[in-house]
Parts: sequence; structure tokens; C-alpha cells
Amino acid sequence: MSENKVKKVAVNTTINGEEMDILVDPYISLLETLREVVGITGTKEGCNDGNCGACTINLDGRIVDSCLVLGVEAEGKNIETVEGMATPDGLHPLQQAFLEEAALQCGICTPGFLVSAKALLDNEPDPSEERIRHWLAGNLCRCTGYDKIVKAVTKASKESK
Amino acid sequence: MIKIFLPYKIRETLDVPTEIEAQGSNLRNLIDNIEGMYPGVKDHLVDEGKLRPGMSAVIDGKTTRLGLIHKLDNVSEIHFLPSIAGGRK
Amino acid sequence: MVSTPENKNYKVIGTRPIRHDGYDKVTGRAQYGADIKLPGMLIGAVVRSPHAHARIKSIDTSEAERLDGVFAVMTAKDLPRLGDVVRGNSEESGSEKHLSENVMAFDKVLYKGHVVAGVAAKDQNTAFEAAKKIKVDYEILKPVIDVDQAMSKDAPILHEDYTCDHLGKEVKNSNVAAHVRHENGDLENGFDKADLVVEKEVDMQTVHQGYIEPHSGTAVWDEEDRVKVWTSTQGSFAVRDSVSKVLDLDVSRVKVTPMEIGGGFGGKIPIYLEPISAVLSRKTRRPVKTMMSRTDVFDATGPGPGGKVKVKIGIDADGKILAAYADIRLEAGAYPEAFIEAAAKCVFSCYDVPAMKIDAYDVLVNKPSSAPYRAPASPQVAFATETVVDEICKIKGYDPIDFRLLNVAEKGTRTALGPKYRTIGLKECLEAAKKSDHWKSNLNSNPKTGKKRGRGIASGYWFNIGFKSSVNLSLNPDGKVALIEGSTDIGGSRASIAMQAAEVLGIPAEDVRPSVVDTDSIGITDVTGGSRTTYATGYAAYNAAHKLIEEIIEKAALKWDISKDQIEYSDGVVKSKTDSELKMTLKEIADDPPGGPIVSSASVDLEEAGGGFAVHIADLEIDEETGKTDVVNYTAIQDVGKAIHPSYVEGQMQGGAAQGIGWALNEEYFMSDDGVMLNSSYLDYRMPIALDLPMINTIMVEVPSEEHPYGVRGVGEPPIVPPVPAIGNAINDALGLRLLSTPMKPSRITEALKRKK
Amino acid sequence: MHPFNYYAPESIEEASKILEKYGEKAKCLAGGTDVLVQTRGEKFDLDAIVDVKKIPELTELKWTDSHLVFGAATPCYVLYEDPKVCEKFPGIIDSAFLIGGIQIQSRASLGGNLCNASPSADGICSLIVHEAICVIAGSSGLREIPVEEMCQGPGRNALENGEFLVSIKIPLKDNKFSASYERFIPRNEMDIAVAAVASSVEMQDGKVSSCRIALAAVGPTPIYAQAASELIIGKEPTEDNIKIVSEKAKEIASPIADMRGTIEHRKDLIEVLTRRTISKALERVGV
Repeated sequence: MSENKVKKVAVNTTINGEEMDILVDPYISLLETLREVVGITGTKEGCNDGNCGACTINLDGRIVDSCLVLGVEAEGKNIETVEGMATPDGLHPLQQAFLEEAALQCGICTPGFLVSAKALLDNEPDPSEERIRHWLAGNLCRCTGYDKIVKAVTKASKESK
Repeated sequence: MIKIFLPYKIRETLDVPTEIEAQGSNLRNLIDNIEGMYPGVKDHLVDEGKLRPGMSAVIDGKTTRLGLIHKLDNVSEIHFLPSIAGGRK
Repeated sequence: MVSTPENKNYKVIGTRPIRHDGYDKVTGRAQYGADIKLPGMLIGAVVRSPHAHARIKSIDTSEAERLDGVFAVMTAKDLPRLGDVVRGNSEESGSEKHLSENVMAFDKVLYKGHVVAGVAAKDQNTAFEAAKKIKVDYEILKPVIDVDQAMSKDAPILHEDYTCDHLGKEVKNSNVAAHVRHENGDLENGFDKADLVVEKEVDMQTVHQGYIEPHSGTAVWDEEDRVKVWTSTQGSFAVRDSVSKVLDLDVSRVKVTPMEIGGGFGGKIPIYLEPISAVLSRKTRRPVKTMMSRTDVFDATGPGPGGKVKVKIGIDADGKILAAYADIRLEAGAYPEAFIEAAAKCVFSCYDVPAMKIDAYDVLVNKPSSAPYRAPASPQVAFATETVVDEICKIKGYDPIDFRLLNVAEKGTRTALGPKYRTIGLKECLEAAKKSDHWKSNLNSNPKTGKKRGRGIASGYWFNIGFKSSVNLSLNPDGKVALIEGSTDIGGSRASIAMQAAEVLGIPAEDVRPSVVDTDSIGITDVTGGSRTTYATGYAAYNAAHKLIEEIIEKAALKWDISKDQIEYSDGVVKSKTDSELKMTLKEIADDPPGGPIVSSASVDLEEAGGGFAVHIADLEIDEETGKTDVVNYTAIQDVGKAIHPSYVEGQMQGGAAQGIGWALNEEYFMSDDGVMLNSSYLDYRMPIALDLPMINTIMVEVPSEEHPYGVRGVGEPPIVPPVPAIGNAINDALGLRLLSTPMKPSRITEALKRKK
Repeated sequence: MHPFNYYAPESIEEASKILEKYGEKAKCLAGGTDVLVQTRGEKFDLDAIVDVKKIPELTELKWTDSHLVFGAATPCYVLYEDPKVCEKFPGIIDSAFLIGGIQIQSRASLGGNLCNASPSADGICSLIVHEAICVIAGSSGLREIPVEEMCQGPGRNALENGEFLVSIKIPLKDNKFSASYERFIPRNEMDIAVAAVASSVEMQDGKVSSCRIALAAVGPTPIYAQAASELIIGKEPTEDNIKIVSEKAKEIASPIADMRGTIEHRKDLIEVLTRRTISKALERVGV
């Protein structure tokens, strides 16, 4: 491909509580790493340039667009994706609220919204509507007009108190 | 008698009035009768024994899905219209 | 909710159960188009034209073919050349030739992003790198990018070989693919007698559906020449038809498995990548998955047509409409069909107009071939009509709701195209708007911010299609029901269809388990589009459930050895009418029924659902210094016929309003003179984000459709129609400015304010 | 995308060596919110990406006697979650809090924003009006330049081959100093500035003793509008005096028309935003 020899890199990382060793091309995104290397496809690609939030994951306690992180940067990090939200005992209150409030239509943006909203409620148990809308500004939804998403986050915040 | 309205371009091409009257037990039959009055109309409406692709018949406000076999009991008016792609291209 | 006299006491319909597919979608388990991974799968990539209009002189693929990790390369030479056959009635139009050329250009590229070649490689990056090495030599031609350019004298012609239809006349070498006309009543007399005539021309920019999931297509072409396709589509049978045509195969050789779909709004009805993956698979005998980037989606898939619409309306001294004229020019994009017949049907749909004339032009331009976008062509024409109506009200001092009520279209009103309306609910919507808290509220036109406020109202229509749907039911041994259907579930239709079967059977919604299956596993089912799914597939489910009850009664008769007419069924229990001892629950009858398992199936081919109307009220706050507009209060009122699952009906109303607000304020294809979309990213396309919208109030009006047992009307499309004019009318209310072009963006507002001063 | 290798050096020296070796074929990675998008968009073909986040100086935030110093790769959230930075430099926070959405702010840095040298960058104007200093490392050691000298043209910065930005120093002022940044976007977040202005003021005896105004998205680089700033120095911050400054700022603006805005609208916005940011900065000073 070029004289520049590019080799895969061994990465040790923790995804949804599971420590793992993976081998990644150094130029692929964490999004592609999750979907193609690790094989979990709950995290979605909508734009691949950080403008839709469908690929939002939690990286060491902070939400990021995983399309704008390299897979190799996962080394030593703790990653949470939508697949890590529910426990064997049941859904996360946000997941339950999204279902009850019909906060999803096509559902492609839902994993990103859930991961974003969880990070908000983890730190701020009772956010205002304005705060929720601001926090979720990096997540695009084309189906709902956001109304029911905001209501579901509010409902989950009230119920997890 | 059933009032029949043909599409603008057929009326223009074949010099048919805006509103005509015809009879028929079903749509096929009716079109044959119109053809008797205005030769050439049938070719615009029927192709290979079916309503021509792109043509629809609205019978008293309802677009027929049966086509030429649609029975015409107690029908007062029929509009032949270019069909509207139902969200397909 | 406005209740209607016919309203029965439903047990399931009108409740809000959790949708059946919801759990998979909140946990990340649901598999969308790009999520599929098959053993040995290769990744495809395509080469796209950088030019909006050019002739392909040659394509050199040799360098790409030599690259490590590349398995196959293709060009249009690998596709059959198809004739110019017009297909089908109603469900589809256009030609096979155009369908095929839009997948991959043979001789000419007609828009930037038009595919000219494809490659399959071991992984995505290798495929991209290989695609870059395919060399295409173009003869660049001048593009036409809007209706004025395309219709001008000496305009470059997109399709030199195409025969256009101008009012029945065959015309060559024109970019107007079709000119149609509808006439009704004595127009000139109407305008002559009018007390006031108002005319406006609006200019709508091309917009995109904006679904978050980019297109993808995965295929396997096996040794038996059978093609299996996995794709995210609004209609697996439509994909089957299109793929079989482009590849010149019998439909039974193509099997399409619909993946979950990440939005469509009409844009996921056409095919793009599926035949390319299939041909690359034929060459490699391995599965091939090809995916689009976001820029590809903007550059090369379904925009909603832009165009110009002129509307002229005359009223008498009492405010009654006497005559109306419309001149509609819409961009078809690279291939014919900009939904001009739909535009004609919708333009005066909200009014009783005794005399009218409509001219509509289907105009070819060097933009991607337009695709349906939620009530295709209705928002474009509503902007013109509703602006004129608002202007009439302003000039004459009429209340905008009263004027609309005075001229309202209702049952028996003759529509623009001629036929009379059956039962519709526009009047009820207008009355609900008038009674709404929003309409009665104070606008607070002098907020503390010093910004200007304005309120606008507009109405809109979509006719809802019917067509074909199939449903199979089987009663499981535990007394629950499996429902098999072919309708893509784009926003809760598994639930709304299952609920109709559950209502008939008198069992909880959760006890009917819906599955959307591939094209080999269910009868033909038309696309999820045209607001038809809950109506038509729901109707099939209703019929199938009734057939299932007949089966249940038949089996019970065999078991009890009594005649069928002595048996009745209700709420999950089959019982003898005379002997209270003879009684079985569904679980009991389903346990080893005599003569085999209890199954049923039904199919329908329906007429239109009777049309849906929406009335929207928008309050805006505008910063005159910057031109920034914020929507501060918004109410969507809609005749929904009967809301099966009210939450998802509200969701459609809110989502449609949000898309319409985006269209009104910021969204557009910002084109360079040489036909390149400059803002082909989410960053610059500027769809509404969560902070851009208020809560969207919904008022569901229920005037049942005459065509459906529960009165269902399509609800997905009407809500995108009123927002553009409602916003425009609100801007006029706030600032006294008539903006006649979308988007009504900040710079347009400040420019217009300066002009006014 | 051209395949590249990944390096994560742990010292300034190590990073310099790698960058020098690859020259134009290498780029630094801080938050990646620009560089990864541009690499994918084939703006450049890289052989190496140098992740600088493991170098301690690149992510530390500290207060010296004279300066606030933060590493070039310090993510935006670190700034706006630091109460002391919020209290002392609300103008910096204005920028940090509106770059992208929350996801972007977890990664994007003002240093990266500066190196990316976009004419519409949200961070650069604020740095200019705070008289920020860039600390740059190269093979010959460290050097410092004023922030307004960093941007040379759209996407072009003042870094020489092998150099990279280590940290940004903001001089501490007395309590009578404050600043404000405001951009105009058609949406309410997640947008690129159509036009933007940062203004800072220092007050003495009821008069403006110093003022800095910087403009974004109205020229090939963010502009330090010195000629406008000077018009109010030594004067009382009256509405009329502010108006004079804002009109001058408008004159200085030389935007182009593109998909994000027209020339006329952008110039008008500069006038509005200059007024608004000066007023906001004054309000923050307590005037």
C-alpha cells in the first residue's frame, strides 16, 4: 500500500467490565474497533465525523464520539457501551423509560442517546429540561423531534431517585 | 348513466368534453362503451388487457384496486387519473 | 383527544403497550443494515463522479485490480443494459433503464456522487484505497441545478434519448420530463368575479430526509444464480423487484431479508448498493457488504425535490374562494418523477374550490434522483397555498381559522383532481385548533429579551395509500399468537399491527408476537411508506385474526362434536353458546388441536385510507439584530382516524413537525455553480438538535376512516406539510415580512428587514 | 484513508524526535476531533499519528504567580469543571463550553483548536483577548509566541517542522478584568460560527484601561481587531463608545460568502456581537 509499514497493535482494554486483548490496525477508529474487531454492533455509525452522536460511548467516565477516538487509544481504558447498560437483573431505568415513553422510533440513535443520558444522570440526578436538551445536543434524532426522549430522561431521573 | 371524467391530456388529444356519460356493468365494459363514442380513448386507458400502467380509475371517490373487473353497481361518477406513485420512483 | 360517536370500547387499541421490538433496540441487540457480518464477507466500495454532469470516456481499473487484498472490480459493463420499459401500476413508475443507470452510470454521470465503478476487498480501508486507484476519464458538461436553469432555452440536456410528455405531446431534448394539467370549473370567470386575488411564488430548496443510518447493501450470489440480499429498506419486496430488474433475474431468484431500519422517511425505498454488492459477489462467490458514508448519503441519495410553486387564489366579498391556479415546477433530479401528480392532488386539498387549474412540470436537474420524502411534494405546494391564504387573511383582516373553516374541504367536496372526498377530518382539526390552549394563549409579543414574537398557522394534507399487504398467524401451544408480516418496522408498526390482531382476538398486545420476515417467507407486502403500514398491514392482520377465530371455532366444533354455529369466541375463550361446561382458553384449544395446528393468513389490496389532515400552530421568537429564529411554542393537530398506539402516533406528529421546522429554518442543499453540494455533512446541513425545539404539543383528532374497520388513517406524512408555511406565516406575524424562499435562515431575515426599512 | 502508525510518546523530547522524523507525514493527536476527520477526508496522507496525551505537560493545568498554564491537549471539560478557571476566566469558559457537544468537549482542547487554525475556531478569539502565550517545543527546545501569531492562514499554523504546541499561558490580571465570547450560529449548539467575537476589558477609575477584541469567521484567520479595541481605551464604557468600537470591528471584518453565511450578514453580526460581548465583559467586571 505504501513504503510506510503499518502493523496491527495489541491493545489491552476493558469493555463493559470485561478485560480483553485485541489486535487493531492503528488507523481505525474505536467505533470500527468495537464493531469489527470486538464484534459488538450496538454502537452505531451515523456520520463518522462527530456530528450525530450515534456512536457515543463512555470512555473512562466521559462520553465521547467513538468515531473520533482511535482504537489503539483504548489501551488501559474502561469503555462502556449500550450493551453494558442492562444487567442480568433487568434494564437500566433509562432503557425502561425509553420503552415506556416511546422515546424511540427507528431506534438507530437510541444507543447513543442512552449512553449520553446515563452519563448525565450518573452525575446529575435531577437535571432540568434545558440541561437535558443541552447535554443531548450532540446526539441527533431525526424521528422523534426529541420530545419523548427528553420526557424519558426526565422520567428515569425521577424514578432512579 | 355514470358521469365520466377523462384526464386533461386525453381530452385535449381526442377532443373529448370535460364530462361525458356512459354505461357499463364493469370497468372493462364501460371503457368499451366509451370507445364506441370516442374512438381512441381505450388505447389511452387499457394496455395488455389491464388498466394502463400509470392510469388509475377513481370510482365514487375510491381508487379501484380491482381494475377492469371492478363491477359498477350504483356508481355515479368515475375519474380516470394519472396514478400517483405511492412513494416509489 | 377528541372522541367520536363511533368510538367503541376497545381493549387493546388506544392503549400504550411497550413495543415488541423495543427491548432489542434499547440494548443494542437489534441488527441494522450495517451490522450484518457473514462468514468470509468482503467489503465493497464505490467510485463516485466528482462532476455533476459529464460523459464517461473511459474507466481504467487495472491498478485497483492489482492491489493486495482486492478481490473484484466492476463497472456498468457488468450490468445488463435494460430497455426503457415503464413498469407497473401505481406502486412504481419510471423505467428499468433509469433504475439501472442510477445504480451505476453507463455513459453519462448526471450528478456529483453518481456511481461509476465498484470494488470488493478484504476490509473497508483496502476497498477505499482501491477505489481511489480506479481512473475515470470524463468529458465535463455544463450542469443545470435548478428548475429555472433546466427550463431555460439552450439549457444543457440531461437525457438526449428521453421522450418527454408535454400534455400528451411527445417531445425530445427537453429537461421537462412531463407537463401535466388538471382543470375543473370556469377559472377565468372565477378570477373575474373575485373581490380579491392574491398571487405568490415560493422557492423551496432541495432537502434530504436525513435518516441517521446511512444506506448499506449486502449480497451473496450463489452458484445456482440465486441472490440473497440483506438491507435496510422500507420495502423488501420493492428491493426484490428492483434488484431482479437491474440484474435481469426472475424475482424468485432474489431473496431479500430486511434488516432493522435506521430511518427512511421515503428515502429508503430506492435501491443503491444492493446490485453492486450482488455483482461483486458473483465475481468472488463471497458475501459482499457495501456501505455509504454520510457524504455519500447527501450527495447521491434521495433528496426531496426543490422547486418553484406559484399559487393564485381569488375570493369573493364574503371570503369564499372562487378560483385557484397553481403552477408547479419540481426538481426530479437526475431521473424523471418529482411526484408532480401528488403535488397537484395536494395543492388545494384543504379548500373547497369551485374552479381551478393546475399546471405541473417534472423537471430534470443535475442533482441526485429525488426520492419520496414524507408526503412527497405536499410541503412544497402547501408553502405556496398556505402563504397565499395567510396573506388573504392579513389583507382582509380575517381570522385565519375562520377563513379556513369558511372554505373547508369536507365529505363531498370536489377535490382538485375531480373525485369527491369521502369522510375526512379537516374541519374537526380546525375546530380543535381554535379550541386549543395554544391558540387561546397570549403570544406575549414583547418578551423581556426584546425579541419579536409571532404566531403562524397552516394546514396540510396527505392522501395515504393502500395497496398490498400479507399477514400470517399461528396459534402457539401456549395460547399466544405468532404474527408474520413483511412490513418494515420504521417506528412502532410491529406494535400497531399486532395490536389490531390482539384486539380482534381479545388478548393482550404482548400475547401477539410480530416478526418481520424475508421475501420468501410471507406474501407480497408493499413498502412502509405512503402512511400505509398500520392501515393496510393492520387490515391484513385484522382479517387474519378473524380467520384464526374461524379456525379456532372449527377445531372446537371437531373436539366437542357440535356444530360450528353453536360456538362463539370472545376474549381468548371459545365456548358453547348453550352448554356452559364447554369452554376452552386459547392455550387449551392450541394444545394438540384436531386436524393440525391452528393457522391463518390474509392478504389485502386496499384503496386509499381517505386522507389525513394536519393543522399546526407555531410561535416564534426572532432576534432582529441577528435574524436568529427560535420556535418557542408549537402545537400539531391532526386527524389520525383512530390512534392504535397513541404514543407512536404522537411521535409521528412530533417527528414530522421537527423535520418540517428544519426545512423551514435551516436545511438546504447549498450547491456550487458546478453542481456540487457544499454542505454535505451533518455539521453544515443543520438538522434540528434537541436544543432547537420546544416540546411539541399534540392534539389527536379521531374522525374514523370509512375504509378501515377501526377507522385507521395514515399518520406519518401529514405532519411534515404545515410546518414550512406555519413558520413563514409566524415570521410575517412577527416582523411583517413575507419570506418566500426556504430556508428562512437568519441572513434572509436580516436582509428582508433591511429591505423593509 | 492512507494507513498510519500510532505513537504515544511520554516526553516532549521523544515526541519531537518522532515528529521531526516524519515531517509533514505526521500529525499530533490531542482530542482527534479535527485531525481524524481531516485525515479520513484525505486532507493529508499521514504515515504517523503522534498521540501527545501521555506527555504530562500536555494535559496538566497549573497556576503560577503570573499565569494560568494548561497543556495543549487539556480537554475543554477540564477547564469548565475547574471552579477557579470559571471564576477568573469566564471568557475562556465561554469558548470551552460551546465547542461541539458534550462528547466533543470530553476530547477537544483549546490547544488543538488553536493548532487547527480554522478561521471560525471557537477557542482562538478568547485566547487572543486574554493575551495568551503559546509554549512551543521543537528539537532546539522551547519557544514562546503570542497567540495571535499562531494562525497563518486557513488551517495553517506557525509551527515549524518537528514543532508542537506544549501549553498555553494566560496572564493573571487583577479583579477588574474580564472577557466574553459569543458566536452566532443558526442552531443552538453543534454548529460552526457564522461570525464570532471575543472581547476583554480591564477597568480603572471608571474608564477602560485596556481592551482587546478578536473576530472569527470573518477573515482567513481569527483576527485581533486592535484598531477597534483601541478606540475605547481611556474612555468610559458608554453605549455610544461601545457602538464606535463595534462599528470599527465591523469595518475590520473581511469575510467571504459561503454555505455558512453571506458577507453582509457576517459583517452585521460582527457589529452586534462586539457590542454584546463588550457589554457582557463589562457586566462581568461589575460595571
